Amino acid sequence: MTNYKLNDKDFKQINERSLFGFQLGWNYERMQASGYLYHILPQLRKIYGDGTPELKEMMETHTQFFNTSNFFNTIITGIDLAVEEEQGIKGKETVAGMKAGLMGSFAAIGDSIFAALIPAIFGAIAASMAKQGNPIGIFIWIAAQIVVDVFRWVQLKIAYKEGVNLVTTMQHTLNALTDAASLMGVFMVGALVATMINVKFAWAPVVGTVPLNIQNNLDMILPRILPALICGFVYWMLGKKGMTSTKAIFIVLVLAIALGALGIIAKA
Amino acid sequence: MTNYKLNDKDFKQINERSLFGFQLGWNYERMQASGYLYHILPQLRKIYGDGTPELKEMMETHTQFFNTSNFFNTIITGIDLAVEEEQGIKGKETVAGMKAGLMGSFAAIGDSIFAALIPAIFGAIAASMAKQGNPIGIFIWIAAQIVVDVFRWVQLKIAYKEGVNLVTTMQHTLNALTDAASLMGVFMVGALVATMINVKFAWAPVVGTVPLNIQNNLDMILPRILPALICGFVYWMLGKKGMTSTKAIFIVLVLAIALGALGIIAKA
Amino acid sequence: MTNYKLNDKDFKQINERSLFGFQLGWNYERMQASGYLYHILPQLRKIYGDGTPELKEMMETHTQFFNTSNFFNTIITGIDLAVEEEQGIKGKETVAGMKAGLMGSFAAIGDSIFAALIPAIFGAIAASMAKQGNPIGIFIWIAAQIVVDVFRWVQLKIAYKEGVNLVTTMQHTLNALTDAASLMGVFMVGALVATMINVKFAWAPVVGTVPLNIQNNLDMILPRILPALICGFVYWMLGKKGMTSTKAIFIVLVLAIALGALGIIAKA
Amino acid sequence: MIAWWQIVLLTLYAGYQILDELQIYSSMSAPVFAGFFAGLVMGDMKTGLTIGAAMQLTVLGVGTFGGASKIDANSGTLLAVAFSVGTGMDPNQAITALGVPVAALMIYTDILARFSNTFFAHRIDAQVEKFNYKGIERYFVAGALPWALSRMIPVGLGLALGGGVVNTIVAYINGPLKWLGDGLSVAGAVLPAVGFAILLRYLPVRKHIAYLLLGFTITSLLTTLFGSIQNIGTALAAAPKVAAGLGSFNGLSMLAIALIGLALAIIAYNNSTSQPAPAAAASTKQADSSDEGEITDDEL
Amino acid sequence: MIAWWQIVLLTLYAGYQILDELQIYSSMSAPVFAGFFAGLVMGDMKTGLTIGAAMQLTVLGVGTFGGASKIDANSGTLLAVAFSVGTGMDPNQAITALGVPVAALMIYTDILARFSNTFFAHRIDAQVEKFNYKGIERYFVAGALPWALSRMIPVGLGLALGGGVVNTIVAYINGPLKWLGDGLSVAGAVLPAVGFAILLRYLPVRKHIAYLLLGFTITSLLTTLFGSIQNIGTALAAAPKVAAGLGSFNGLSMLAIALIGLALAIIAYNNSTSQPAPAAAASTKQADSSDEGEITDDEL
Amino acid sequence: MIAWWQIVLLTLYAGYQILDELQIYSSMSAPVFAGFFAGLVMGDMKTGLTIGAAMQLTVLGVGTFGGASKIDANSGTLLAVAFSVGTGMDPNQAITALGVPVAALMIYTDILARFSNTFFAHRIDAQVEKFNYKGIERYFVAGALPWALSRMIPVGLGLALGGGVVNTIVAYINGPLKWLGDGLSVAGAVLPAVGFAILLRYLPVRKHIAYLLLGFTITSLLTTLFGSIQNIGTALAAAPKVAAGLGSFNGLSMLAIALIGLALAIIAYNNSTSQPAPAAAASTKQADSSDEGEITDDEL
Ligand SMILES: OC[C@H]1O[C@H](O)[C@@H](O)[C@@H](O)[C@@H]1O
Ligand SMILES: OC[C@H]1O[C@H](O)[C@@H](O)[C@@H](O)[C@@H]1O
Ligand SMILES: OC[C@H]1O[C@H](O)[C@@H](O)[C@@H](O)[C@@H]1O
Repeated sequence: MTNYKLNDKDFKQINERSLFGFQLGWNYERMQASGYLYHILPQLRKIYGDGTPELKEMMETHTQFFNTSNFFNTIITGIDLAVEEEQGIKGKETVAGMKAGLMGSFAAIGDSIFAALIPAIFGAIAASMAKQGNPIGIFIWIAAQIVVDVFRWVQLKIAYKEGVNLVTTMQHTLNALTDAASLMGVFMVGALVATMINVKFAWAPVVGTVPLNIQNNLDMILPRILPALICGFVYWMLGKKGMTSTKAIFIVLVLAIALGALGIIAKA
Repeated sequence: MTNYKLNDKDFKQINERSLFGFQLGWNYERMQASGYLYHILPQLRKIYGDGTPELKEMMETHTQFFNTSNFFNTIITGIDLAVEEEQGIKGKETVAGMKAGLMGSFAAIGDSIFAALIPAIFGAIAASMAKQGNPIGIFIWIAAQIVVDVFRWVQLKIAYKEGVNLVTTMQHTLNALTDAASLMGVFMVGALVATMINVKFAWAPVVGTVPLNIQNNLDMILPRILPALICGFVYWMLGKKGMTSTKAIFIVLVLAIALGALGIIAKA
Repeated sequence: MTNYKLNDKDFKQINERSLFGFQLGWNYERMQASGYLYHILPQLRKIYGDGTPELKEMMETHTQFFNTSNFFNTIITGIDLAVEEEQGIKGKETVAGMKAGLMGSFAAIGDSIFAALIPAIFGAIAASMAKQGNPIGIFIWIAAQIVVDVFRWVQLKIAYKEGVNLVTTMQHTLNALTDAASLMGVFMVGALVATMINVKFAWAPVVGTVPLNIQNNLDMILPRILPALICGFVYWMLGKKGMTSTKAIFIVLVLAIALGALGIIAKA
Repeated sequence: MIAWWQIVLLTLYAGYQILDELQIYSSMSAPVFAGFFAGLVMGDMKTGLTIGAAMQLTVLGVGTFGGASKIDANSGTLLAVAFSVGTGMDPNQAITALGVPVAALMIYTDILARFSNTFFAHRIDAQVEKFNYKGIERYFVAGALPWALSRMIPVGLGLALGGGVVNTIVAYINGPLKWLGDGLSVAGAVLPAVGFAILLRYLPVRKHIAYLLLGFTITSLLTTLFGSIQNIGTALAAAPKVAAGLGSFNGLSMLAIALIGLALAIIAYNNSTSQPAPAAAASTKQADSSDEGEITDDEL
Repeated sequence: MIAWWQIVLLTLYAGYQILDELQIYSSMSAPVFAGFFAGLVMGDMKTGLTIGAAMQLTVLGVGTFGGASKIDANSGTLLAVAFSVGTGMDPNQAITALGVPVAALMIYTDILARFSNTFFAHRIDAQVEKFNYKGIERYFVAGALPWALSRMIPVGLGLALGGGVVNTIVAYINGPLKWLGDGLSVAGAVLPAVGFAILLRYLPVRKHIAYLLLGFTITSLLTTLFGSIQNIGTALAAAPKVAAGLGSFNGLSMLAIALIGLALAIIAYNNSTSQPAPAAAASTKQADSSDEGEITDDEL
Repeated sequence: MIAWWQIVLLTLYAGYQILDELQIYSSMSAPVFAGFFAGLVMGDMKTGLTIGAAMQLTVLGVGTFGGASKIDANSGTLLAVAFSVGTGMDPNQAITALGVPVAALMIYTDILARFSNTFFAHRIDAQVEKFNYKGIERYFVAGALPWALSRMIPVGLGLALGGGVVNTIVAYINGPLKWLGDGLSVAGAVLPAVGFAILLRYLPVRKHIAYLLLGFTITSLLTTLFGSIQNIGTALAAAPKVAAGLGSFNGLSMLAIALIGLALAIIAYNNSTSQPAPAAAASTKQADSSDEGEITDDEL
């Protein structure tokens, strides 16, 4: 048991450093390591005392490789500090193991919720409104991110109090949440395909004497079937080995320019 | 074992008295007590015999406080009579306990299904048709209540036969039913909010030289968003301490008159 | 253990005979019996040897009554041959029992999926497109049947490998599949009732001085309610004892001609 | 103005409806029916339905629980319809200027009725001692009187004597207080929001928030579509050559929407009954969540 | 009238289709395909599709179960299309006046085919005794003959000789019996109701009643909307200046509706496979409920 | 052309946005915001929103995972908006001719930034040894510099010097290479398909295929309906007498669609949390299936 007990001012400081400074030092060698040290440095100094060998040892520990989702990182921080406050330098191994053990799963789940799904859903709403000249959707997204940041803010203290148990109790809810969010993501992609890919068949081969309106025939079968087919094609292409999203963008660019220039497809 | 066995004519008589006379004597002191006595009086007389001390004792028992949903009351009656018929005066404690024990839960579940949900759903349909000058919805509701009354009619005999077991077996089905009905109720409220609150923003502040059509801008974001906001506001207000529905009606009345008179909102 | 081991050429031959020749010999006396013998005759000859008494005994066994869904028959075939190949003539009782035991359930499930549901769903789509003069739906159905035939093709070998276990493991999936398919079937019938029964009330009784537009009044309550009522009436009629679908068709024919001739209903 | 036989019929109905509501609950005791009935009696069904519908929506889902008195929208409807037709008052204004205030005032006569029946309860006790079965039954059935009178007296008096007051009100809101008249119309359109909100308070809205969203969104999209088409149809009437080819266009059918809601409810019901254990857990949860929605009721 | 080569082609197809249905089931044995094929042969695909579609809907979901004979809508379609195009008979009348009666009569030739094959079964028994493998196979494949002829003979004869009768019918329903002609058209529009109702009898409709409601309600709302817009579009064609700016409007896509149904089915499938135990219980229930839907079939 | 103060503002924002994205993630670092901001700065919000929206859709769901560099659509948007407004280039062409190529090129400066920060990491190690807390913090915060400069330098240079090149491009695609200009516009309309497809690759699309179908089908039907009505409304503007009676018609609200999606998600969430055991099973399945969707990312 060390002598220092974290208080609300500490949590505030850690959260501010996390929200505004966690990834400034990101680099290929140790990724978020220096950010991790930085955002708890004042607290480490209070726990171990300035200039002590324990402090140096722990500072060195926290400059080791670290990488997780920066939307979940303070959960790890909370658990870490609860241990260090309780056990001091004796908790070093525990802390190092816990950090390495948890960072992977939080990276995966955090990225899929906060770096893929939420930006996809709100980005889609914002973009579809922006397309009609309406900036409101942009502010809706900003509002949503404020909610997210509140969430990032509160988790530190919860994690500090609950300790490692939290991880197991959270698991099920998080899974259900991710699942529901991805369901909505998939639904929205379907909706976006139906509204945001505005191309049509311009090619009208003359059969007998009348031009065949291919687009209208497709519309009769299923409205917006062409966008669905295009998106399906790109999806299939992305599954090919060695394909990257940047490559895919350029392939589609070239194909679309060609088909557009030849008058086969046109803007709807 | 008493000498009398209830027959179908008895059930018919009890049901008639229940459907047409159960709450005539309702009063603050003992609520439905006299109704309870009244609706089984002929049967009590047959079971115990006219003028016997047992009859008087049971009549006195049944004038004690009683209150439950008048859509479920004969379930309690059925169980009661099965006991009295079997055990006679020896069943007095059982009967009194059972009545007191069950009346509360049947009040809660009966009120939520028959006094809130069903009137809400069918009232909504009837009102929305009536608004267009069409009385058909009123007859649909009457038809629905006939179905409900058939249900009230049959439950007596079932309860008499199944006895107390019924309560436990019914529990799960009733819960599921209440849940489904309230789901539909919630859905319908959503639908009604979208159609039945016909107000719009009339206020069009002049920005630069052109008046800003606020209503049309809201429509672009989400049609019928104003009714949703109004209803949300009243919902929130009803959550305030000390607020009653009557108070809420008058507050909304005054606010609407004011905003209407000022030309900020108008009938759509 | 017999000396012959089935190979891919055998499976191909059995499947071809099954797909193109299983029911040619169908008759009231033994139904698919001769088809069963025919489609495995070459393999029986290889397993038991031409002209042996074992071969004759098994040929006689396989001309006994047999009847199942011709979409699932080769599952039984696969299990049968696995047993015969392993045990030879000693497996005769097993094989006869297994055939009799499984043919009933596969008839039921196979008929409901492949003879009722799939034709209903794709037939409905094809017909509704054909009604607008568009033959595309017909080709969609043909494509779907090709998928079905692939399924019929592969099941033989799977059944041969898995043996009787297959039946139990398949059960749950098949049930879920049948259930989902019938859900879709029911949904589609609802949709078809709403679009494909194009009649309206032509009768407009004069009330006071103005003719009452009954059809428009019905439309206000619920669009397409007349088709729903007609279909409900036929459904109810089909539930009557002794009613067959052919009889029902003629009753509806006569009723519709009469009501049409009287000007009560008309084509929409 | 209102004829004597109209006053009689409406007063009789006012007595009938409270007994119906207490017992058989045929829904002929609902505001929308009251409006329908009063409209027929007054010779203007449409006005009756309009006012009845608005009053119904305003008290949607307000039941009488545990003997709590509630705002009596039925009686309010009767007076609003009678005077709206009788004096030519705008129906929307009649709702807010007459229907709602009357409905609120009648809470007091309801309390009176519930009170006076205590008297009969004690008479019954006495008859029990005497084994006087007929007496028990007579005193019980007599309870119908206070109930019926608690509605018939105020409604009858209101109809007979209220004309002058109402005429004055009408004169004012069509004259010097026109702004108030306009405001009252708007208020009539807003009032259903209260009924919906009250109802939501009684329903497990958190649990079923998804269905609130679905109901609202589906309906708002469809009603916009149906409305736009009606709008176009009406506008095209100005071009007779074109309009000739058009049928008539109806608004969104609320019955259709209710059927969708019913379908969703059935699906949820089947889901929950097909899984014994977890459903039980869910139902206790629901019981909790509906508690949370409770609101203090209207004993004033 | 109908040319000899058209008779030949249609008769050959009549033989082909029953073999297809018995074996590979390519759906080229379905009434809608029969209508398509006959339409092409007769040089009027549209009429073929119209009649084929109506006949398809009339027998929707009527399969052949346990060897029961069913109404032969394919052959009925062939004759209805041929004579409708050949004699200019109204397609809707051809469905009811020709298609359905022919289809019903053909039940008897189906029974004949199933009967005569008993003969070959006994020949096969004899060949088994002689180890005559070729013989077994020959007599088995010979079963194709009764099957094919059971359709080819009536269809061929009907096409070749029926012209006179059909002409008389057409003359009557366009002349003295015009009321019958009108009635036949209406009946053609009503008949699909039978197909749908039969199908519902085979489906677990009680279990899935929610989806029946959803399918009906969603479709009826959307088809009304799409129809109204088409209606307006058509009416506006009378105003060329306005119509210039309009695109073309299509009806509701049934494929879209089917996709919605498919999505709901997938969701239900996933739900039931993700909960092993209760799903098993549910499935037995379903088996029961589908029993209940059974109807006595068409052996006449 | 572009004024110096506009260059300054856009360059400052280019620096800000990468820091925002790395840290607070306010979504002011998203392409659609970049477009909005650049539009305001350039005095043409509409063009800004158009380009921002298209770029947003193109990279929908492309996050930075495990430090992988991604196409920098924000910077691409800034240049596309600036030059589109500055030189009058068609916005759709600006997206494909400027936005996308610039965005792709900036992957390299991102890599540079991530690389150069290694330097600071080593300085921090040294300060740790010396217990120099201020030093640690200084060197950490200094990491902001490479990050910001990695965007500011290319964007600033591009804005200042790119005018000539862009003018040449514009001249060509409006002149001799008009076919290319047309093609570029079409490409701009097709590009969002890539964003959607990428996103689907990251989502458990097989598991939720039913919702993909629902989202697509519901939206395609509704957007067709709303679009048709807008279409009719626009056409009727040519007939002033009729148009007078018309309100204005809006397109389909995407927020409404999102609310439907949200409702479905909530229902699924409630289902899965109400059944402890099977849900756990389902979630592991989902983990698997999302693996399957992984794609090799953009390190080029
Ligand atoms: O709450 C139970 C019961 O209480 C009172 O008796 C009345 O309000 C009834 O309408 C109600 O059903
Ligand atoms: O019912 C099983 C089976 O019976 C008969 O053989 C035929 O009707 C087949 O089409 C059917 O599949
Ligand atoms: O994958 C975890 C993590 O890796 C890197 O640190 C960055 O790409 C972050 O955005 C990401 O959250």
